[in-house]
Amino acid sequence: MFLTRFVQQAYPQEIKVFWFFFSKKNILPFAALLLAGAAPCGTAVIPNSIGQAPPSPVTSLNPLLSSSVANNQLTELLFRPLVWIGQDDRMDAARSLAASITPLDGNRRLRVVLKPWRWSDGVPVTADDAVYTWERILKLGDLFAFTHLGGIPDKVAAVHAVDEHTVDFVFRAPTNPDWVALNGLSNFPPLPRHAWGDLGPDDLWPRQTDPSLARVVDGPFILTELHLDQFAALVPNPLYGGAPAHLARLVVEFMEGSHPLAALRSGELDMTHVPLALWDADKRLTGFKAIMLPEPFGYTCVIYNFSNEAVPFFHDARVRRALTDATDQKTMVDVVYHGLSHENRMVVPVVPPTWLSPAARSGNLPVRGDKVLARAELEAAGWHTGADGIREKHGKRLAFSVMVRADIPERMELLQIWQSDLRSVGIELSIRPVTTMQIEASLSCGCSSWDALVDGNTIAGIPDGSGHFDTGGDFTGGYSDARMDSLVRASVEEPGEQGLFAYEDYAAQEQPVTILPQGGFPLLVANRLGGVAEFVNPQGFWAPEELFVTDEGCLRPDGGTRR
Amino acid sequence: MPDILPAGTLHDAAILAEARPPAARVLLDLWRPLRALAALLCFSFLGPFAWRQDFSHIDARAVLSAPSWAHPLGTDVLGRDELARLMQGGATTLSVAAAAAAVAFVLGLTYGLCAGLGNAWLDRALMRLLDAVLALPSLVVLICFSALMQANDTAMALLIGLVAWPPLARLVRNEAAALRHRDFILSAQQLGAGPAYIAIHHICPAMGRLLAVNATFLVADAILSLTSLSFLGLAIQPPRTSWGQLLGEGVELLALHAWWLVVPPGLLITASLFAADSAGRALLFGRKSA
Amino acid sequence: MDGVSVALMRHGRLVPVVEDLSLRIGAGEMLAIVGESGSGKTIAALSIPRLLPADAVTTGQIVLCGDTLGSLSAADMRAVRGARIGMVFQDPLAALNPSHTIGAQIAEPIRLHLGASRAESWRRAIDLLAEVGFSEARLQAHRYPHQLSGGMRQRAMIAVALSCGPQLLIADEPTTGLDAVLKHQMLDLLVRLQTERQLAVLLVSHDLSLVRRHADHVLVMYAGRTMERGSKSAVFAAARHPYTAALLQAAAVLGRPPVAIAGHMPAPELQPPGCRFAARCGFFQAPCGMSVPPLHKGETECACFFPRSGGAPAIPAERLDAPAEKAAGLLNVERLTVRYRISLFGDRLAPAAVDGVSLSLAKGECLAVVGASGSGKTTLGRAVSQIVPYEGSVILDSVTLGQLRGPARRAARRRLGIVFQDPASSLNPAMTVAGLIAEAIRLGGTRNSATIRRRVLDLLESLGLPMEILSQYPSSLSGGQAQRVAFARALAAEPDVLILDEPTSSLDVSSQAVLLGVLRDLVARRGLSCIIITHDVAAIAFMVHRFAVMHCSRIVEVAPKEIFLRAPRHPHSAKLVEAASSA
Amino acid sequence: MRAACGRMAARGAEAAASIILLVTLTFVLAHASPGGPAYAIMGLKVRPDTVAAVDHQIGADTALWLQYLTWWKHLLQGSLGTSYLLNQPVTGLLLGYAGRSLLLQVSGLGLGVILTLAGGIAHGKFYDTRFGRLLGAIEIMFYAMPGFVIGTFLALLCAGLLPSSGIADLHHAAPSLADRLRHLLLPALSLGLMTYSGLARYLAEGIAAELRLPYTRTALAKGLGPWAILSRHVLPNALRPLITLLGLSLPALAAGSVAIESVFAYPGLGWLLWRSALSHDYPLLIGGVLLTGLATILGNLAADMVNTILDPRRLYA
Repeated sequence: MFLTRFVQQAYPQEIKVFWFFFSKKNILPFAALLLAGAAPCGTAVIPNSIGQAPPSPVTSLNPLLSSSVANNQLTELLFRPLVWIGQDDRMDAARSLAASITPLDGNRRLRVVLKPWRWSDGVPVTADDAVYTWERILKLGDLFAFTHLGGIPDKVAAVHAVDEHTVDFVFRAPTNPDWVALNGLSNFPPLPRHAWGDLGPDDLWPRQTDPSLARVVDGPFILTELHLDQFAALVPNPLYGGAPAHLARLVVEFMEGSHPLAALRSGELDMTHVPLALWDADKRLTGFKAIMLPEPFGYTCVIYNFSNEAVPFFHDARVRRALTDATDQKTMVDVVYHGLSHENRMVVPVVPPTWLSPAARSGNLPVRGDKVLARAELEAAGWHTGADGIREKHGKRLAFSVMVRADIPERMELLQIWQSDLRSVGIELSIRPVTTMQIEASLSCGCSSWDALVDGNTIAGIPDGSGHFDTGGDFTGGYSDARMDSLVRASVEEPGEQGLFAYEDYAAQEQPVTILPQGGFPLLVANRLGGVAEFVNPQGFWAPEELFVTDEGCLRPDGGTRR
Repeated sequence: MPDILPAGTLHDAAILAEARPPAARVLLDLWRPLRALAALLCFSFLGPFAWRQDFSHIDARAVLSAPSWAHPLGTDVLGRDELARLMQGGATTLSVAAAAAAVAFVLGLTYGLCAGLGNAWLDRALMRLLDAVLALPSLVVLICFSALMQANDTAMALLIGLVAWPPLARLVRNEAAALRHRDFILSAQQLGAGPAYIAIHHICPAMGRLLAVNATFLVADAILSLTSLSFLGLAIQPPRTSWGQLLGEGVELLALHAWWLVVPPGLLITASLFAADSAGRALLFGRKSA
Repeated sequence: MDGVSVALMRHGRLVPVVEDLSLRIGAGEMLAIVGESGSGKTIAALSIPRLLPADAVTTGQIVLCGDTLGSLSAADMRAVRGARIGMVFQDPLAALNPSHTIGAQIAEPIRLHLGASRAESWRRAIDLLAEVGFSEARLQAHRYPHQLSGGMRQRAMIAVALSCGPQLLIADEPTTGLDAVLKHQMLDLLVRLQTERQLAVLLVSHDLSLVRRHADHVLVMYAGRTMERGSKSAVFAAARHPYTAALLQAAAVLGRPPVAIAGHMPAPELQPPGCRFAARCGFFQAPCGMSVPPLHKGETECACFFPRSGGAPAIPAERLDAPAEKAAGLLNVERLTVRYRISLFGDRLAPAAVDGVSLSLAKGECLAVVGASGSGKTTLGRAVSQIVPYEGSVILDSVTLGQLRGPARRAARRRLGIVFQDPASSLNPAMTVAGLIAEAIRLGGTRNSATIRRRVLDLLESLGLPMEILSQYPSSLSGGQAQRVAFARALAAEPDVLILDEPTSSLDVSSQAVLLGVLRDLVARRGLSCIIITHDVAAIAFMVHRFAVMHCSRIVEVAPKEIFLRAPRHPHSAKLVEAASSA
Repeated sequence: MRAACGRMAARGAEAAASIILLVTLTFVLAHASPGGPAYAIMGLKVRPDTVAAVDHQIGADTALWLQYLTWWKHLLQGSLGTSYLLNQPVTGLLLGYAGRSLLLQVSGLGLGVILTLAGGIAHGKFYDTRFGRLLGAIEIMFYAMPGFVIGTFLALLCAGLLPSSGIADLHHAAPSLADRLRHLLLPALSLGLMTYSGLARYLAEGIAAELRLPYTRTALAKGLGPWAILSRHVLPNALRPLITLLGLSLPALAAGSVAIESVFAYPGLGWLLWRSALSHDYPLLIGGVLLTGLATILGNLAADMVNTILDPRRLYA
């Protein structure tokens, strides 16, 4: 420990902690791995927040205290959540810490059986660790980053350990088990009580970037170096219960705002995002392959400010439907995403199609992107074409402004297409590019300084509307509708998907927000790096244990099938 | 955004006193930059009458197409005609730059005059405040004010003006402090002229050339700031744009070898800077300073 | 120099500035080229070491001790400059590099041409400084140009020129900016060096009093051509060319007012046919306008078809009678002290520029305040006209000016007009002449543009200024014209007292003469009470009623003109009068 | 000599006043724009009650003037507080970033000064000739390219040859010194070109003006050649305004390098200031501005001192 203290003093700014993970206790299991021939080999350097644009800084290693994707991509590698969401937005059995989840006595209790995994210091992961996490959440109160998601902590009465590997979640009222499992338990990682001890908010908060709290982990990787605003270096955790990692060293470089393409071509990075326009660049650049990551499970939408009297027309569902109908999503997909995206007018994402209601699957939706229908809806709502082609009603013009963050080019382009579409149906849109901070501050301020703004929304688990479209929900500009409230409550409390489909179809009718198509993430990957296709899940979290390199004398673990 | 101090405080006595260039030579030097500036203004403001394309018309079929008869300078990421966007961008860039230069000029001049001609304590206080403002990275000011303003052209001009005035204030203060002891000022005071009269009728005209030179440099720097601002995400309201944004978008797609998105805006920015800069230098070296 | 002509490139056209100049200087002799400013005398001097701009064209032969300089290559010419030709320029402060010590600037050419070592060249530099009159030269060698006084700087300049023992020394207006006493000391030094080192000296100057006392030969130039050439005694005694005669009359001589030459010199571009002085010559006849007169032989070689004989006609010295009786005291100055705040720690310690001066000025009286440069006379002028803060009191018409504030103070200051030394800097370059004078009137409160216009025209007429300069800018006026416009501005305010700070020192001979004429008329006829601050006693001697001599910030002697000129009591006054009477 | 030192002491006292004003200005400006640190800390989807909890935890919920006074109390105790975003002591962070930024600034400035001297002297000597005008055009071309354009150009130009991101090749656990220098080359060259484009023009004009002064004619009269005059007499006098300008352009260098630092993902002070301004990380922002402010004012003092030493007219006032 002296060495660490010395290093921290000598290099206060480089919080470099080299501790030898070949400590006596874990040399044996590592040797076993070697014998099995699948020894971890090679180093890969990848930029942070692959699968989520734009890159943001890594500021915390504590899984309970920060909801930013950049942090969670790292914490998910260190502390495995009970439920890991797979490519089809359902529970991924192999990577989840929970072996099984069974609802009991009329959906009032949820029994979770843990897999026999061990912490990186050899101590087994027990149900008591899950109870320890629950105690931390209660202590953190509002500081808990994922509060209200999946009913944790407000809908949960108590959590107690039944035996060494089983833990029960007792609810105040019957709740939909899928919703709790996918939305709640996916952000609920057991924490090492023996390593952390009884830490309250005043200890956890200041030590968010203290690597000593990230030494005892149960995930596939151990953190060896963390240089803020530079990179984090990880090595495989020999005692990880799941599929062992192929790489001997994974480096995550923090690339905020820079041009990674040049870094890729000079060999410093092994993969990077590319602008959609460069999607087919791999034909030109030799030595790289283009891989398309699926869209994140969520949607990009225009949120309206219902508490702003200057734009009362948003309260009229017909106007909202017209706004969606007027949107020529085909042009948007072709021009902005070069055909690599899907038209979507539903609050439930189309990809993966897991949660689509029968009506949505068959395609007969109240809104189909038909300008004629849009004009009819507007005329019905009393908005008649004025002198300059813009519709008017009681002397008020149908015009509003939309705020958008200027650092995502695709959103600016989508809005400019939407602007010309709306103009063709008689609605005047002016676009205000602003900083990201201004958008988030406006969303939660409930003030009338904005008419509409564009924001992205990633859904953790089931695309329910709770906390969003129900009255008092966040991030919807103050939308509230009695029928919507009852449907949302139903989708959360009753088991099965009927409640969800009813809410889904009513939302398509209400169009509380206008959905815009969302693109996938074109990646350019160096040929030496493999296993990239499945390593990002719909929420944008990573499973880099899949990654492997084919040079530096390493063998191809998959026999050459995976890309 | 490079703040480069213009060369206003240079003195220039010709080696052979008899061969000093008369005023006529100044017009000769000014002609080249004025001609370039006139060309740019025509291109930006009169161009749209000649080239009828609508700069905001989105054409899905012609995305990133190379220069052709339909689009002499090719099209951008949304298939809009690049030439039309350059013209509209020019109009915005030049008008915002001129407005920003005006804002910075007025602020800098009044601040400098108050500091230069006021009593010793006022001068000391104002100069210390100016040092603090100069030491403040312009970036912090930009970000803090950008959020406060409704993002339209006047706000953009105000923003750039607010950041650009301190160097001019320092220059005006030094020049005024030097001029106030000159004989022709003492002679005017002796004839009973009050401080305000002296500032307006004697100090400003005597600094005339320095102010003209720096006005042109302010325009040049404003054009540059507008370019850098778009990089920080404080952009002009779409679908309108500025040369800086076009250059930024073009540079992003450089790997596509879409030269028509990078070269024209780059050339236009360089040309406007050349025009503003050499106009300033012609004024500076034309006639002997006051 | 034999038949040398120089043409300079002006806006793309070659303009002849010097035509057919021929002269010869022997070792140990001094030849002076005299003429008004703009006559091309400086260009002629600079053509010898070829210090003209690259696009200048020089024809004719220049021979230095047998070697023709024209045929030398650039490198050889560089070897000649500094080694065999030394140059002394007009303004020593601008001509010396501000960031090098004077010792280093002297040692540099020695190291370059004579290949001496650093220590050796430093030692020779110190010897040279001693030779040109520096006391403890070893210490002074480490000082910088701005730390020396005007005279010492010029001596250092001479040391630089003589560093490699040149054969020819060219001095271009070496004494401008120096006061009368220093001027003569400087020329004495040059003459001493000239004889000791058997040096050929080419002096370019417009100060005839210097040339009369020190030069061996004289050459008079006008608009680029040689008017007259000959030995000093011949030229000064029997000036055969009308221009030389007119020049001699224009020079200020004790007891005789200067007579101005009408008109002004043609610009080099105009090239009028025939004799260049024809337009202003009092003895103009037909042939003068047709062809250029060649140099006639005689006591002096003179380029004129009708050379005159018998020198300049004597003009009777006008007697200016003192004001009838002691008029009422208009302006009283009591125990006036001015201290400049130099150091930060209180100004008690700062030396006083003006120490306890008391003066009085009667109505219609013209008082001269004379003294060497640095004696504080300019500061006194500025203190009296309330420009500089002072202790003590200044009372004008029984009103103590010191206590007034705001508009009252501004009105009181208007009653004290002031004219500064350098005309170019005392006029706002961005205003026309009409604007400048009209402003002075308007500031007095008159608004009606008709009356303003009439008063401007009156002022122009009374100062002898042509109408067409009304629309011109100060930068395009000649020195004399600019100073008269400054006069007009001061007079426009109808001041009770006019304070003139060295009005003539930056003007050449003819402009000086014109200005003094105007001043004499104002004092005599208008009864303008004024204080003239100058170091040139001769120039203002005839129009002044009383003299006050300042020395080291104090007034050492005040006396009426007759007594002062005949029997100055204080030694410093004696030196001033002696310097003036030798002209 | 005494007057010069007296002046320096006065300048020092005035510099302290400027620093206090600078901190107050930054404090007010930072709090003026909408949003708060909570949004940046918790990522973008934050509920109002979480914002309140976070503000309370980091002490950002008290009155503005109270926060201002506590900041000064901490400063007097020698601590600059803790960064809201990174939860690290600000002093430690600043030293690390400032160290790297200094390395970039010094190497960038070094390259810039070399380019400026070469370009400026050539342009100044042949000021009115065709070659001079060509150099002028080159200077304006680089002046017209803002930071991120120069950076991106260079990055793509040498994409294969030179690294263009971060400060070392992360494939090796312990990157070699040569590797770190290779990573420094492109950002330093970009910064150098930006400095060159402004200063060379200024130096050229300085040299052209000095060449017109009478003391160059005296040097000619002494028989010195054109290059000797330039190097021994004109250059020392022409460099002084350049040094003043270098002192003045330090804040621009810190701000200007934001573009360079973000294009090359170089974790320097400029980029840290930009990010902390965007994410309302007040302690880090004010600490950073204090550092750049100190550097600028010390830079001006140093430039003034160097000029006083170089210029005898001011040393022996």
